[in-house]
Amino acid sequence: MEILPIVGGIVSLMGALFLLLGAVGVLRMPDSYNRIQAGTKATTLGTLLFLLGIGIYNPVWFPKLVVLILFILFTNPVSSHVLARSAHSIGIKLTEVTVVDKLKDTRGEEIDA
Amino acid sequence: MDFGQIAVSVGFLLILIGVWGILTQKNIIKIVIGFSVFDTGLHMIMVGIGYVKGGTAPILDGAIAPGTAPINIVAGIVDPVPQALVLTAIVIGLGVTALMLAYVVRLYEDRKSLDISSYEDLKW
Amino acid sequence: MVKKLFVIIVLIGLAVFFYGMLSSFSGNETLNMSAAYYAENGAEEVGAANLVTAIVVTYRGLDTLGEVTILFLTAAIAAFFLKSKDNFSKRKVKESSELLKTASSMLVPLIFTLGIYVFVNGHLTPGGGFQGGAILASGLVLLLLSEPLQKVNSVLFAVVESISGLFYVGIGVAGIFLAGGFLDNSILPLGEFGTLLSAGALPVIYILVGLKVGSELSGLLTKFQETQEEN
Amino acid sequence: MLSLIIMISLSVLILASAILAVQTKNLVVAVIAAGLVSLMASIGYLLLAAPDVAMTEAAIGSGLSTIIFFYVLNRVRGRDNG
Repeated sequence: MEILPIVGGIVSLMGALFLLLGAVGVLRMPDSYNRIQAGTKATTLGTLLFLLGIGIYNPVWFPKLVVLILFILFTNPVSSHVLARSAHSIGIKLTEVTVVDKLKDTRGEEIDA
Repeated sequence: MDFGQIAVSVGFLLILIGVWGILTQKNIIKIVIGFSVFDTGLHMIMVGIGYVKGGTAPILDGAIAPGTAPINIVAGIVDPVPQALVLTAIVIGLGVTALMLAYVVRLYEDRKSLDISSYEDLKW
Repeated sequence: MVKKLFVIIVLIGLAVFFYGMLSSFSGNETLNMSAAYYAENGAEEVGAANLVTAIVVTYRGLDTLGEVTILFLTAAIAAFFLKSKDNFSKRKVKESSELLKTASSMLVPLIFTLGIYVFVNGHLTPGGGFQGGAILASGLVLLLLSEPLQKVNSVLFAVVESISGLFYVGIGVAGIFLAGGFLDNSILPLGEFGTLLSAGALPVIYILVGLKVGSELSGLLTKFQETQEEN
Repeated sequence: MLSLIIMISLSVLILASAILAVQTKNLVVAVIAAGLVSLMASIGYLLLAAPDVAMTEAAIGSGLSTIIFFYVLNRVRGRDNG
């Protein structure tokens, strides 16, 4: 009985758990910005753990999976940033319990100046 | 039920949905979307016909040297010919979709309308 | 309503026709004869590990040539139709954020590298000219989205496209004189099975196909993006 | 058995998004649903042991053609969304 497949399986399962939590977060959050946040943070970590688990399971694939992990680390936050920013610029409402909207504040200053 | 049959029946249903969209929609862009759904259905049918039960992708390992154990190769892979055809068909599908959309832009520039029923020059 | 009745009749007719075809189809257990021939002899004759590549480039190479020709024609006709009228006023485009610009300047070279990797390794791993070309074009899309005001040099695409098409046909004709026929890949030595420099002229042909498809798709996308700017 | 369940649920999702793409009134939703059909069809090709086709469909069907649709939508936007 080798130890590597078991460890890899456990790490992958944790990644799958984070992905599930991300899906639940998308369903439960009140407005689109919170949904983007839940759908990005949890799924980034989940995907990373999942790929890491596969890499532990089969060490031959590890270099390629490292490249994949780096790619996801680059692209996922940028895409959610652009999504949230463009949603803000076309005027999608925030939820009512929001306390601070810094993007709106900076835009207002730009108009004043 | 194996994968091939499921894929072929999904492809047929997609073709029916696409034809339904093409025939009933009024908006030209929706008609183009119907064509693209039709395309996807055709591709699924072709790949599904090429599927062999329990087959793997038609990529030989470096371990199998050419000439050795050909029977093993034949028993283990799916049919590569429909896959090669679908590969080119997808690229042509993009070209055709882009061409239709270029026509849409041109028609819209002319009449400022996307409704198919406002183009009735040849109606009799 | 006559039209709705007609639609329903057409759909029911198609459904009956498809049901007849589906009920006679019962999954494959074995390969048919031509596929079995390719599977047995493909590795030996062509020297490519990926049989799909072997079929696309060598056995059905003429079809691929016709396919890239069709793609070229559709791109040319679309460009002709999208040629804008003379009254254009610049649409106001919002400046994209600093983060997106930095990230795209970092990611676009990575995406281009991935595309080139995919079509250089087309004879060994899944992938090839069409996929690599599409990845190159999607890298260009990222560039266009992050800096919408930038003018893309479309002459470059035309030059790359023409040169790669010319060399593609040239290699095909060289196959007639040096080897068995048009687009025969054994004009170069087959090499060792499963290594990067193997399968004769097949990687060269697929690289040319990749460049051609990539530049055609990029030209098409650039045309659509330009029309949008001149709204 | 597990892969059969995945394939069947994938088929249901493909058909549902195809009907959404054809029938919805909102053009943006229709374009995104058409891209979704292509994306899930590419997973289906992967299950049908066709990785080459899956790569092509994912890059072209759900990437580039959706982009082209959106360029055209942006061009003709604001008139009739019927």
